[in-house]
Formats: sequence, C-alpha cells, structure tokens
Amino acid sequence: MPPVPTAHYVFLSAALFTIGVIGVLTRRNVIIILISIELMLNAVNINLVAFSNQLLSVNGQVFAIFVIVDAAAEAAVGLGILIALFRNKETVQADEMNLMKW
Amino acid sequence: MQTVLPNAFFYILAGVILGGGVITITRRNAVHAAIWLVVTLLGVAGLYLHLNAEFLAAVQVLVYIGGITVLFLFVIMLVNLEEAASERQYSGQWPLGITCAALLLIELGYFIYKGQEAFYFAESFGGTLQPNTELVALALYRDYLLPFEIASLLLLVAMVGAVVLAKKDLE
Amino acid sequence: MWFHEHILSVVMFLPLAGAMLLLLLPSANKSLIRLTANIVSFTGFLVSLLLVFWFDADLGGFQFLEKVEWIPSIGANYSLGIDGISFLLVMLTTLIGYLAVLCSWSAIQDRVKEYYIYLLILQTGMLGVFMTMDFFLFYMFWEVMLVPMYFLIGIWGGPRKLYAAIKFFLYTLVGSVLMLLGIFGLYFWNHSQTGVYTFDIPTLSNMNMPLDLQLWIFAAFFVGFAIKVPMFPFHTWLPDAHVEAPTAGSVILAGVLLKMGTYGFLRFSLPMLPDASRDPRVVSAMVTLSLIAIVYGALVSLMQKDWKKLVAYSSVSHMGFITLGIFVLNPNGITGSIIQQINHGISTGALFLIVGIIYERRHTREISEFGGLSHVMPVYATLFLIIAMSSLGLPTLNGFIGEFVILQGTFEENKVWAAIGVSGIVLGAAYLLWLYQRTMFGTLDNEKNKTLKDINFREFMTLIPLVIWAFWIGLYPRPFFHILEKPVQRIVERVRPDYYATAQVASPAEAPGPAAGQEESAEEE
Amino acid sequence: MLTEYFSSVDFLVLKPAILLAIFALGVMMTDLMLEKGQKHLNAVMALVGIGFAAYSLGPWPGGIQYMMAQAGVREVEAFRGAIILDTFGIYFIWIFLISSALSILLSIRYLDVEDEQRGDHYAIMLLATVGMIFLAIGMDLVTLFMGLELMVISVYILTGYLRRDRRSNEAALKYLLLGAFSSGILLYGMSLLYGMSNSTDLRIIASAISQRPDGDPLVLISVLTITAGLLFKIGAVPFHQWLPDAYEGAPHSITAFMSVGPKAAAFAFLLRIFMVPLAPVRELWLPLLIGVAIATMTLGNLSAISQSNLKRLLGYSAISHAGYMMLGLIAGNDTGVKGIAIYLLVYMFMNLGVFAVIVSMRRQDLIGDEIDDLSGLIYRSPVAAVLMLIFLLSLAGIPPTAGFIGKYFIFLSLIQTQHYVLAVVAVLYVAVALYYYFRVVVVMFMREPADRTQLSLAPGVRFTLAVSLAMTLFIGIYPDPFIQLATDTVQSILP
Amino acid sequence: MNFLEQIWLIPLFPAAGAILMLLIGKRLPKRLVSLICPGTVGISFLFSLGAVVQLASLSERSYEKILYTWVPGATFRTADGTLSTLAADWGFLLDPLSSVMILVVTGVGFLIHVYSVGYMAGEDGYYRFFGYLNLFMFSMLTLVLANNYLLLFVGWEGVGVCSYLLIGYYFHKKSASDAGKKAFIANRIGDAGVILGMFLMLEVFGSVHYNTVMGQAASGRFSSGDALIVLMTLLLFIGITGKSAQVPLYVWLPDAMEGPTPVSALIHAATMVTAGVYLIARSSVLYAMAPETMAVVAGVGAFTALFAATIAIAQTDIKRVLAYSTVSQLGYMVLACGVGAFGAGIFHLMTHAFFKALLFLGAGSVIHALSGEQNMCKMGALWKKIPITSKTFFVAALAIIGTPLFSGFFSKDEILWLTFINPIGSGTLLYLIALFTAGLTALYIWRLMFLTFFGESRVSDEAEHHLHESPPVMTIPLIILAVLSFAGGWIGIPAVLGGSNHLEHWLEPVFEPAHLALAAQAADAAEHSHALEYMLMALSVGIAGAGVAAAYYFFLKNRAASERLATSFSGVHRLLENKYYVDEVYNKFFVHGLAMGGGEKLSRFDARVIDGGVNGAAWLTRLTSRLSIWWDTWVIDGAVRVSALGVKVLSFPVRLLQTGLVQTAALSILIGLVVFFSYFWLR
Repeated sequence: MPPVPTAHYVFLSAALFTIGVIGVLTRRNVIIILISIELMLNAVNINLVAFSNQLLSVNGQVFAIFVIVDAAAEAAVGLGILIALFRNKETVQADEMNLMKW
Repeated sequence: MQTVLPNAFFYILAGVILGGGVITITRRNAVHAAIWLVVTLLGVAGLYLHLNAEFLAAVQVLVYIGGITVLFLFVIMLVNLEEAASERQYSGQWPLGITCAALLLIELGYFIYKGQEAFYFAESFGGTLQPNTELVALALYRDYLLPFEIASLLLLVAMVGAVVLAKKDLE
Repeated sequence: MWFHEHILSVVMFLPLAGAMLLLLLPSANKSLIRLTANIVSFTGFLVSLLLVFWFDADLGGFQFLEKVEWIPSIGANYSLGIDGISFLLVMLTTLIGYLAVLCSWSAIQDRVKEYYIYLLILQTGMLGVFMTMDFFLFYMFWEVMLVPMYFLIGIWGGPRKLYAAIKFFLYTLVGSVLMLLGIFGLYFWNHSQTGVYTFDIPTLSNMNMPLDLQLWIFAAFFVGFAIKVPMFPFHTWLPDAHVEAPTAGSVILAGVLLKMGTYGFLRFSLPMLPDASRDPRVVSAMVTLSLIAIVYGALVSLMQKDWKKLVAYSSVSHMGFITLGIFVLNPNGITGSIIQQINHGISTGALFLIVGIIYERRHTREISEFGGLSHVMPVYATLFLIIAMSSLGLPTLNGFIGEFVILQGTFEENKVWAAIGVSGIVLGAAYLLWLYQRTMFGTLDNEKNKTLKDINFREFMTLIPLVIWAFWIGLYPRPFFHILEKPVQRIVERVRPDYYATAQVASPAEAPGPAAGQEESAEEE
Repeated sequence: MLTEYFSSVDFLVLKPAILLAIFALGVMMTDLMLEKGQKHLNAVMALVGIGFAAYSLGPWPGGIQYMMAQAGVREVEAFRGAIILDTFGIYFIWIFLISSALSILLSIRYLDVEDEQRGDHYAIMLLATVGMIFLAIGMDLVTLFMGLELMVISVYILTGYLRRDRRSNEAALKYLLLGAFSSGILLYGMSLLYGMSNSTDLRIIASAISQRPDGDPLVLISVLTITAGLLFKIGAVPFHQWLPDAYEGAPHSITAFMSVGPKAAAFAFLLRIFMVPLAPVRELWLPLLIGVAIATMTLGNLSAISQSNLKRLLGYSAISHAGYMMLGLIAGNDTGVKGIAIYLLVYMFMNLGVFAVIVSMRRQDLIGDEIDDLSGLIYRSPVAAVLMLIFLLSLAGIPPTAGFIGKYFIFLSLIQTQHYVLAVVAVLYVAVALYYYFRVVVVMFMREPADRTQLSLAPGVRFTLAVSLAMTLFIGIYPDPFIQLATDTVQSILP
Repeated sequence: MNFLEQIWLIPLFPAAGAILMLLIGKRLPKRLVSLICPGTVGISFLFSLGAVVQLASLSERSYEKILYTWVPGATFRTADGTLSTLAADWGFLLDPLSSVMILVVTGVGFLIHVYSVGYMAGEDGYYRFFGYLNLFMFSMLTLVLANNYLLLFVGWEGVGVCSYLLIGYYFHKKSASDAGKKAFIANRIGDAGVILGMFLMLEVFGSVHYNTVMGQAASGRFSSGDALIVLMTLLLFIGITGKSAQVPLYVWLPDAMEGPTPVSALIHAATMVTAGVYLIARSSVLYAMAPETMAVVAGVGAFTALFAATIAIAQTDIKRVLAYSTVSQLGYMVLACGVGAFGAGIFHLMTHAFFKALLFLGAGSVIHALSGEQNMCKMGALWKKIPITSKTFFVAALAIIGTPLFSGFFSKDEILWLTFINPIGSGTLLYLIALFTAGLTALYIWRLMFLTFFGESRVSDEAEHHLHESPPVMTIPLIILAVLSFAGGWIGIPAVLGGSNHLEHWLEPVFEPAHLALAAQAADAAEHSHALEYMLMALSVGIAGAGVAAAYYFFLKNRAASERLATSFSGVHRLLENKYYVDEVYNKFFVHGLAMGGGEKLSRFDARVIDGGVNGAAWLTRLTSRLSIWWDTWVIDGAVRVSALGVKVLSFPVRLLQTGLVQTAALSILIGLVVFFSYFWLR
C-alpha cells in the first residue's frame, strides 16, 4: 500500500479550511469567529507541510512557522480590540456591531 | 505493515482534525470551543510529526496551544460571556453562509478531483528533511532571515497594539 | 518683437492675471473690485483689438503661432494660433466677456469678488478653446470652463439654480468625456500611421482613416459638440441654465459657450473626419436634427410665458441654422454658419442683456407682468427693437446676412431643406414681434411699471457696441467674408475634394457633371 | 558569521526600512520620558526618522539611488532574492515616505483634539511604513506576506486607536476579522503556489506556472484565491465592505493615512503578483478583473451618491478609484501600468488634501465628518473651501488638476487595447462621480453656514494642504517629469 | 451738379432724418421736427427730379451707381454646374421705371409728410412718428432704386417693418398693435416666397443683379415657359400677394387702417402696397417668359379687384371702404401686369397714388374735422362745412371712377383695353370682370360721397359743436393732390385720343424685352380698330355713370330703397346659400360655433372665413408648440430626471447589500470567491 498521496492532504486542508469559513460566516460570537480563522490558517499550514514533505524542502515548514506567527499577532490584536469594544459596548456579538452601515 | 500503519495514522488524525474543527465551531460556550480547538491543533501537530516536521510540531504545541489558545482563554475569562452563551448562537445568514461554504468545498473538490491526472506537484530537488531542526534553523536564518526580522517587528507591533488597545487607561 | 509674437498668450492670460489680482483685493471694498474687474476685462478687449490690425486675412492658415513643448512624453504642446474662424470668435469672446463684466456692475451685490474671479477665469478658458492648436490643450480649456460657469449659475442664479447648474455641468461633462475617447481614437490612428504621438490639430486634420473608424469617432465628437451647441435632442439643459443663470452668465452662455460646439464641428469633425462628415447618412441626420431644432425651437419659444426662456429657446432655433449651414458642406453654408455664430452672439447676447436690464428693475420675467414699456422707457424700447429685428433677420442688420447665406447654401444642396429653413424665419418674426408687442406696446396698466426708469448710461454702453456691430455686419459684411474665405475653402476642399473640381469640368452648356450629380443624389437621400 | 551569506549590500538596500524601524523603537523609548505637554516631539522624531530614510534613499550622495546611478545598476537584489530594489520599488517607497510624513503632520493636531497624543501612535505608523516598503520591494512570497501583515496589523491598531470611540472599535474589529479572513484565503493560494513550484521566489514561481499544462486545477485554485485575497486588500467589489466602515470609523488622520500608503502598497503588491508570477496565466484572471472592475466602479460610484458622511463617501470614492486603477491592470500594457503609478501618486496628494480639510474640521464639540458640517465653508474659511474644491475636482478628474492626468493614462490604455466598452463605462462614471463630489461643493459654496467659527488650520495641516495643492496643480499643469518618472518606473516590472 | 452721381443720396436724406429723430428726437422742439422730416423728403424729391431730368438726356436711359459690394458671399454651384460667386452690390439703378417710382414716392411722400405735420400735431411721440415715417421713405426708396433683388429685398422688408411700427404707432390700442403684427407676419410669409425665389434665381442665373438676370433670361438660353422660371416667378408672386394685398394674403390691409390716416395714405395706398406691382414690372422679362404665371397673376388680380370691390360696398367705416377700394385697385394693376400691360400697370400705379392718397387724406381731414369719427352713418351734409376737403375729395372721387379727362380715366381705360386685346388670351372674361368692377367702384365711392358730404347731417352734436375745416398745412397738400389727380393722367393720353402716350414711351426701354418675349408667344398681334376702342371707353364710362346713378338713387334719393335692397339682397344670398351650402361648409370648417348674426353678409364672410382661417392657423401653431413644450418637459427632460433618480434608485440595493454587518461582508467575499470558481467551472 503506497504512502498517503499529497492530494489527500490537500483535500483534508480544503475541508478544514471550509469548516473555518463556515465558522466565520455563521457564528455570532466574535471570539469563536477568531478561533475559526485559526482553523483556516491551520488548513493552510497542513498544505504547506504536506508539500514540503513531498518536495523534501523545509521552506514549506518555515513558511508555516511564519503563518503561525501571523496567527499569533492577529489573535493578540484582535482580542485586544475586542476587549476595548467590550468595555464600550458590553457585547461580543458580531451582528451587534452595527453603528456604521450603508 | 510498515506503510499501512502510517496511512491509518493519517486517516485517524484527519478524522480527529475535522471532527475537532466541526465541534469547535458549534460549541455554545466559548471555553469549550477553545478546548476543542486545542484538540484540533493537537491533531494537526500529530500530522506534522507524521510528515517529518518535528520542529514545526513542537512549535505548534508550544506557540499555538501554549500561547494563542491560552490567550483566547484569558480573554474569554476577561470578557463576560454569560449572555453571549445564552443568546442565539448563529447569525441570521447562516443558511446562506453554509450553502456558499459548501459550494466552495464542492468546487475546490471538483477542481482538485477533475485534475487528478494533471494533479501533480513540482518534483523534489532531492533535498532532505532530516535533521529537521537544523535544516529549519538554516532556512530560517539564511533564506528567510528577512521575513524573520519582519516577524519580530510584527510581533512587536502586535504586542504594543494589544497593550494600547486593551489597557483600561494608559496614564 | 516679443509682444507681437506672444499676443495670443497675452490676450488669453490677461483675464486670468486679473483674477489673481482680484484675489489680493479686500473683498469688502466692492466698488474697487468692480472697477478693477472692468478695467482688466476692458484692457483685455483693447489688447485683442490689436489682432484686428495685425491679422492678415490674405494668407490662409494659422497666424500668431506660438509653440512651446509642454508634455513631450505624450506629444502635447502649448501651441496657439488663429485662423479666420477662430479670429472672429476670439474677438466676439473678448467683447462679450467685457460686456458681461460691465453689465454685472449693479446686478451682483453679494460675493462680488468671487463673482468677478469666476467671470475672468471663464474668459481665459473660452479664449483658450478658440486659440489652441493642440487637441490636448483644447480639451483642458474645454473642461476648465465648466467650473466657473457652474458657480456663476449655481451661486448667483435663480430659484432652481442648483438643478440647472448641475444639469449643465453633467450634460456637458458626459459629452466631453466621450469626446475625449474620440480624441484618443485619432491620437492612436495617427500613431499607428506615422509612429509619432501628437495632438497637433493641423497634423490630425490631414489623416486618412477608414470610414467605420471615422464614423465611430464622429459619433463620439458629435455627442460632445451637439450637447454644447445644443442640437435638438440634447438641448434641454439650455433653457434651465439660461433661465436660472444671472444675466452675465446667460450672455456668455449664449454669446460664446454655445459657439464652442459649432466651432468644434468646424475645426475637428469636418476636417479630421471628412469621409464621415460627407457620409449621406450623417449629413441627412445632422440636417434633420438642425431643421427640427429650427422649427421646434421657434414654436416652443412662441408659447413661452417667461421672457428669458423665450430668448433661450430662440437660440435653440438659431443654433439650428448654424448647424444646418455647417452640414450642407458647401462654402456658402459654412461661411454663413460662421457669420451666424457671430450674429447669434451679438443678437442673443444683447437680448439677454435687455432681459437682464428689466429684471434688475422689476425682479420678474413674466411677460404678462409687462406692457406698454415704450412709454416709460423709449430708448430701451428702441434698442430692444433694433436687437429684435437683428435677431429675426431683418436686412441691413446682421441676422439677415447669416441666414440668407446659410439658406442659399442649403438651397444649393436641397430645395426642401431650404424651404423648411425659410419657414423658421417666418416663425422667428412671429415670436419676437409678439414678445415685443406684449412688452413694449399696449397700455401701461401695471402700476409697478409706471415708475420704471429708462436705461442709464452704463446699460446703454453695454448694448451700443453690439448694436453697432449688428449694423456693421448688416451693412458692410465684406471684411468678415474676406476673413473667412480661405479657412472655409480649406475646410470644403478637405470635406468635398471634388466640390470645386467637378464644378469646373462641367461646362455651362451641359447638365451637371456626373460627380456633382452624385453629390446631389448623395445628399438628397 | 553572517557575512558568509550576506554582503553589506543587503543591508544597504534595507537602509530606509531599518532606519524607520529604529526610529519607531526610538519614538517608543522617548515617549516614556516625555511630559504630557511635549508629546509633539514624538511626531518630530518620527518625521526625522522619515527624513533620514528619505535621505538614505534619495539620488544624492549617500543615497541609495545615487549609488545605483553611480554603479549604473537599475536594480539590486538582496537577501538571496528575497527583495529586489528596482525603479518600481523606489518609486513606491517614495510614495510611502511622503504619505506617511504628511499623515503624521495631520495626526499631530488631530490627536491633540482627541487627547490621544502618544508616541506609540507614530511608532506604529512608522512600522506600518516599513511593512509597505517590503510590499513594494519583496520578491519572495514569505517576505511579501510578512510585510503585508506588518502593514495591515499596524493599520488595524491605528484604526481602533480611539479606544473610547465605539465607531473606532467596531471599524477596527470588522477590519481585522475580514482582513484575517482574506489573509487566510490569500495564504491558501500561496501555499498552493509553493506546492507547485517548490519555491517562494516569485520569478521561480512564474517559470513554474508557465510550465504547467493549461487548465491546471492547481493553478486555477491558487490564482482565484490569490486574486480574491489581493482584491480584498485594494477594496474591490465584492471584497470591499470593510473599506467604508474602516474609513468612517478610523480617526480622521488615520483614514487619510490608510487611504494612501496602504492602498498604494496593496497596489504595488497586486502589480508584483499579477505582473510576475501570474503573468503567464493572464487570460485566466483577465475576465475576473474586468467583471470586478465594472462592479467596483458601479457600486463605488452609485453608493457614494447616497452618503451623508464625508469620510464614508470618500471611502466609496476610494473603491471606485480602485476600480479605475484596475482598468490599468486590465489593459496591462505600459500605458496602463504607468497610469496606475501616476494615479497612485496624484491620488495620494488630492486625497491627503481633502482629509487635511476634514481633520481641521474636527473640534472638541464636532467630529466634523458629516457633509453638512461643511455648510457654507466658503464663508467660514474661503481658503479651505477653495482648496477642497480643487481637490474634489481632481478626484473627479477634471483638468487641469492632477486627477485628470491619472485618468488620462487609464482611458488611454483602454482605447489602446481596444477595451472600448469598458472605456465608455469608465468615462460615464466620471460624470456620476462628479455628481456626488459636487454635492459636497454645493454644501460648501451654496449653503449658509451653521456656525461662523473660523477653521483653525494647524501648521502641520497647513503644510500638508500646501504640499497637496502644489502637487495637485503642478502635476495637473506640467505632468511631464512625473510621466517620465512613471515610464521609467514601470519598466522594471513589465515583461 | 450731377444728380445722377448722387442718386445714392436720395434714400439717405430720410434715413438721416430717421436716425436723428430716433436718437435725439425726444429732445428736439416740435417745430424743428416738423421742419426736418418733411424737409429731408423734400430734398430727396428735388434730387430725384434733377436725376430724372438728367436721365432723360442720357442716350440709353439707364444709369447704375454701385457704392460697394454688399454681400460678397462664397462660391456656389449653379444649376448647370458652373461655379459662381454669391455677390450683391449696394448699388442703385435709375431707369425709366425706377424714375417714375421715385418721383411718385418722394412727391406724394413729401405732401403726406407736410399733411402729417398738421394731422399729427397734438399727438405725443410726434418725433417717433416722423422718425418711422422717414425710415419708411428710406426703405421705399431703397426698394425702388436697388439694382439687384437682394437690395430690393432690403427695402421690401424695411417697408414691412415700418408699416408694423406705424400701424402699431397707437401703442395703447391693442387692436392697432395686433394689426401691425398681422401685417408683418402676412408680409413675412410672402417674403419667404421672395427669398426662395432669389435662391432659385441664383441657382439658375448665378446672380441677382437685374441686368444679369434679365440679360440671361432674354439671351434665349431659356425657352418660354421654362419650368424653373415659372417656379421662380410664382415664388416671387407669393411675396407680391403679401405686399400688394392680393388674395389670399390681403387680409392684413383692412386691419392696417388702425394706423394714423397719413400712414394709410402713404403706405397702404400710395407706395408700399404698390411695391408688388413694381416687382412684377421690374421682373417683366421673367414673367413674360412664364405664361402660366402670367395667367395666375392676371386671374388673381382680376378676382381680387372684384372681390374687394364687392366688400367695399357694404362697409360703413370710411377708411375701410377706402382700404378695400385700394385692394381692388391693386387688383387692377396686378391684372394689368398679368396681361402683359406693364406700362399700364405702372401708369395706374401712379394715378392711383395721386387720387387714393387724396381720398385718404381727405377722409383724414373729415375724421379730423369730426374729431375722430369714422363711421359714415354718423356723417353727412359736410359739403358746405369743410369746403376745401369736400371739393378735393370730389375731384378724387371723379378720378377714381374714371371720369373722362381725369387721371383715373386714362390709366384705367388703358388697362381695360389692353386686357381686352391681350395677346395671351382669356382676355374677354378678364375684361368683363374688370368692367363690372369699375361699376362697383363708382357705386361704393359715390355711396361714400353721398353718405359723407350730402344728405341730411347725422353728425353727433358735440362733434357738430367743434366741426371745423383743417388748417392750411393739411389742405394745401389736398389741393396739390387734387390737381395731380385731375391732370396727372395727361402724360399718358393714348394715341387714339390724339395724345402721344409719353409714359408708355418713357417706359418702353424697360419693357421692350418683355414685350418682345410676349409677342413671340402671341399667335397674331391682331390690329384692332379705333372704333372698338372708342366703344369700350364709352362702355366703361357708361358703367361708371350707372354706378354713380345707383349710388345716387339708393343712398341719396331715397334710402328706404337701400333698406329694401338689403333685405332682398339677403334673400338672394340665402337662396344662393341653400343652393351651394358654401357658408355651411365654411362655417363648419372655420368659424365653428360662431352664431350668424345680422350685419353685412359679405363683411362677415371676410371677417369669419378669412380671419377664421388665420385664427385657425394660429390655433394650430399654438397647439403644436404646446405639444413640443410637453415633449420637452416630460419626455426629454423627464428622461434626464429619471436617470438622475435612477441613480438614487440604484443605490438602494447597494444599501441592502451594505448592511454594515461584518459577516455579511465576509459572506460577500466568499460569494465573490464562489462566483470566481463557478465562472471557470461553468465556462
């Protein structure tokens, strides 16, 4: 039985990516939306690492590291803003952020 | 026996990851969501191990689980989520959202599947992934030195920003 | 001599310099500002008079050439020059511009400084359009004018000024941006032929393009110019703009701005796109629109209750004559149409001044409000009479010369067109005389009118130059024809190369030469 | 140890970025030791930093351009091809430096009014500028990506900088969520690019892609996802919805900042990606871009009409401008790209000019971003009103203002490449644009003022206005040097 | 001095007067005004006299004075494809024809000016009146002296405007200004014809100069009855019907009587209305070459003569009677031209100028005496009270009905005779019409005489109270005109009466080519015996006598008869009505809704049918322009509004889309992505 073809990893990542997307689109809780974004980024990482494994080059892994860094940064700032918002508005629901429209 | 096991390993992990993901985005309580995120991330880390990316797996566990998820948990504790948990969980547009996401998945799948035969990746230059940590270090400090430096700035900004925004009053 | 070489630049930028000067003056001191503005624009007029002496009608082509490299990377130059056509229009502009400034002395009371600055900027823009020999520069000036005009209407206008102003702006803008695309078309065709990028108008006027491309570009130009003229379906901005604009605005609008469209047809459409302009479909379409405009404008103005609106619609009719003259594509038609442009500037400009004078006194333009004014304002009545007569084309006044020559040219191409055009003259008499009768004749029953003062010296001075010019063209138009002879011939030779040729081959005895026959049949369908 | 891999050239190329970073840190340090009253010195220091960066870049002794000219090289690679400093990059770096400097000048007064005068603000602006620089000169996916994140995260923070203002919070959070979302999509595409080229170097990717069979699903997926991600960054429809909110919610000075620098950077990024790695599959993304461009111009212009908030209106106008610039990419020839370059340059000046006026509208008792706040501005402060008029005309693209030159090349390129219909649509939208810009003009010139208080134009604002006006008119009336510059610039990324 | 050299000055004297009046007239003392204005005309009369005398001494009896090229138009292609240049001089031509005209115009004009000094005294705007009057003289003289059609057209339009102004002179009378407008519009319609005629002329001959045109026409290039020439002459004739008040465009003339009486005398009797006749005479060659047109001209002329005369019988307003009489007499002249008797036409034009001017001025004097009364039913028995006026009026009355030895006799009989023997044919019928008209003329004029000057006085008391003869400044012109009306015809005594028709010979060089052309068409120039001519003369005199007798019987002897007559007349008319239903048709067609009241049937016919037609046209015009306004405001402008509104409407779905919710935004991003994919999937 041959090793797992990379295509499967791609399928997996696509699936995880979609799950993340669904989370972003459907959940009201901003925190959970942020979590879903983390899922999307992980999907990307799966791709990268799978490729790097297949191509026998670590660049993909390094790329993945940077993605993780980015994820950390975004999470930090996002949560910071969320806290600021929560101070003013006492809510974490995405659809209650409706001051500006049209 | 040598290959069956890893294959099985992959599919189990895939199951864990996807399952974890689905559960994560369906939790009512944000804390649970974060916990289940940890499960997913662990699955991914396992996958890294399986893909001979030990260092990355370590990073995944340390940074992601040890850092980011904890950060999430802190915030969750910080902001009061009772009524958030009690309220409606899904935005009004969820059916549409899911439909579109499903469409996206289908299309991605379709294109990946359709191109099965054309579906190959660049051929390896006969490199190697072992010893993983050294190689990663070399890449990180040679080929990717610049992004690495930028990353430092990025984290700096994130840190300052988080402080500036989240602190109650600065003076 | 420097001055002689740069006379055009001087004439063109003098008003702008004046505007800059006004910026420095304190806006509180109205009379000083008024005085300065008047002096500046009058100086501008005087300087432009030098052109009259220096312009040599015998050598065709452009004169007073100035050419400075401006944007070499796209082949645009700062190049000025005038031939007979633009010469006349430049003179018209400087005069009308001055009169516009003069007639606003007492009409404008608030934000005086701004007002005159806009007027002067507008003046520079208009002069630039007529003087430039570079298409890129032309487009710049063409657009620049819109802004001050917009403010003149929008700030000092009547009750519906905002609507009128933006309508004017958008209409013309839509036209000009489409025209811009047309310009690009020429630009690239020239490049594809010669390998050089240039906006030089004479160069672009000597290209040979495939007919279909010409038609497309013609369409683009048509929209731009027809809206400006305005030709029949595009004319609805005109009444609004005129009625709402302050007197000076209307005068400039009617006197100069409308001419830019027709000037565009003459300077660009015909020479640059000869085959398209000659195309029977195009000709018949243009002529049809013109004839509709003539009759339609006259009929509509016949029914107006608003004095100013009546005049506005009358210029739709008059501009119809001009476009008609242009698109019969023969020397008399074109010559006449240019003369008629001047005439329209004089007569309609003066008519708006007339309206402005009475509006300033009564603050209404309802014709029914007036009647029997000739008792209280005899001089006014006399001047109005002369202007009205010149506008309805009474011989010995300017209007007749233009209309007669245009219609003669039309008759040469197609009898029916001419007959319809002539009917326009009859109607013209109808609405103007009716207007004159309702306002000047009859009994002086309205109390408010009993105390009206006759026009003062300043108002008299605003009208008298136009009256003199009207008589000049009416009694001794020869210099004008002489000035136009060469440029018109150039245009006709470009549009109908065989016009003069066929004529010569056919001997008096026999029937029209074959080519001429085709011409006839071509343009009669 | 490093010298084994890196020469001094590598760091020479980075000099501007490094200087900015150092000064950013410096600002944060000094901020701690400054009294409340002296906080302006932060801004001064930041400006000094930009000054040094500019000095280290410019065509004078000691400047990089000078050295390049001396050495007669048109482009310098560094960090093993991770970045490449070419005319294109330099041009954009200049835009970033100028726009940041001017925005900082605007911020000084604004932060005073908001009572948020702190050093970190300027530090973050500088770091954002660093990010932009890497977007302009990066030749490597990872570098570009990190530069992008550095920039956008800084902008998120700045957007949410008014912690007590809910609009600011919301704007920042929305911007961040959507930005992260789109980054995810972008990354997904990038990962596939890596997968099919075994490299993150754009040129290698380009060759790899050109070797793929056509209709290759991987290429397709990556192109589509990357396109979507990039279009998000420039705020093209339907990826635009963050933009109006962010514009409206952000502090005035930051709106000015983000409407210029990051936008330009995003376009630099976009151009790099589309002109280098994705060039081989042009026929793949061209139809998408055409559709998106039309949608962008349409929606941007039409929704701007019904706005009552000036910043939001400018947001939508920014969307439509992005649509116009995309047209240049669609034409894809040198004229088009040149058009984009010039467009960005003039857009910077006219936009900053407008925002300078808006910033000076801000008072303790007045946010001043509603159109009606401008009522009768001509009475209150004629200068500001006239300048505003000129900038708005320039935005609408009426000659002889700079805006016309920008649009000129865009339309020119469309005619040149026979996109006639697109050209007609584009020019007609100019009229629509004029309509809503002139709604503002009407308010300024033809309404009675609500209050007759004079506008207080702070020195920083004055300077910004002066520069913007000068450039808007100069480029409009004598564009030749800039056209030359742009022509020279685009050479380096054209195939 | 050489007057021929100076003919260009002749129109300029009045012009100068006019400019003076209109610019500073208000400040000038009345006395000065009344000195200047008649003075200028007098001077030009003297110049004319001198010029004519000198012309007589010339060999070829034609002198052309070109001042400068007035309209140097561009080149154009003529019908035969040659290039020609549109050029018209500001130049004057003095030949026998124009010499006669200028003498009449300046002479009669001068007298009327003098008369006006008395008549208009007391009016306000005195100076303006004289200014316009001088302006008119300028136009009229330009008209007759022009050496090309374009310059003629200048005068042609000019006189129209002046009549508009002079009719509208009584500003305060709405009816007056209406009449003025009506006059100008009617003329304008005619002018359109003239303009087109000139275009055709340019196309055919390549020029509008008399000499060129006539020369080419006579050159034999064109066969008689050439379609182009027929069309050309017809177009010109449209203008003539307008100017010379022929059917169907004559309607303006009666209304024009709203103007002051001197104006009616000068413009609407002596000069302007004769311009049409002059134009035909001027283009005699062209007309001679277009027999079809000639037929039309003759027919219209004869019909107009009869038609107007019949109307005149039924009028009570003294000026209207004269107005219709003018129309009728103009008919005579046009008829004369129509039968190729151009000389006779001009002859009658001259004599008519004398006696009709006299009649009008006399009427004016009567009105003046009765302080403004114009209705003949309120006059009577004025013979003694205003002796000079009545005597002179008597002379004029005799002249117009063609009493032997009076001027009218010679001119009218010449027309009748030449009509009878005209070479073109259908002479007899035309002759009978003309003859009958002569009878009617006598009838209505003497009806006027009797009602005004004889019988019992019906003058109202206060009018009676200050009834007075006019001042000498008014009566002297009357006397002079009376002399002319009596003796004016003697220069045209036909050979048959032992005279040698001087006028005929004087005009011969002008009409020779025309007569040749006609002679060419005429089958045989049959020689007619003098006996026949004597007989016809007697006949016409007899008819006139009968007319006078009838007038005497009905309107002086016993008026009861006239009442009976009126009733029986109406009976006859009703009979005709029932027979032809003409009126029903007309009423239904034009005058719908208007009740048939009492009053004179014929004037009703005039008022309702013709004016009704005019009104109907006006109504149609109003309708169309209403429609076009509607179109303008609703369709075209509407489109603009809709598009403006459409923009707002369009921005509405945008608002729906832009909910401002972060997840909608994310969704739209995703949708965008999905659409991208689908595009390639479905492609």
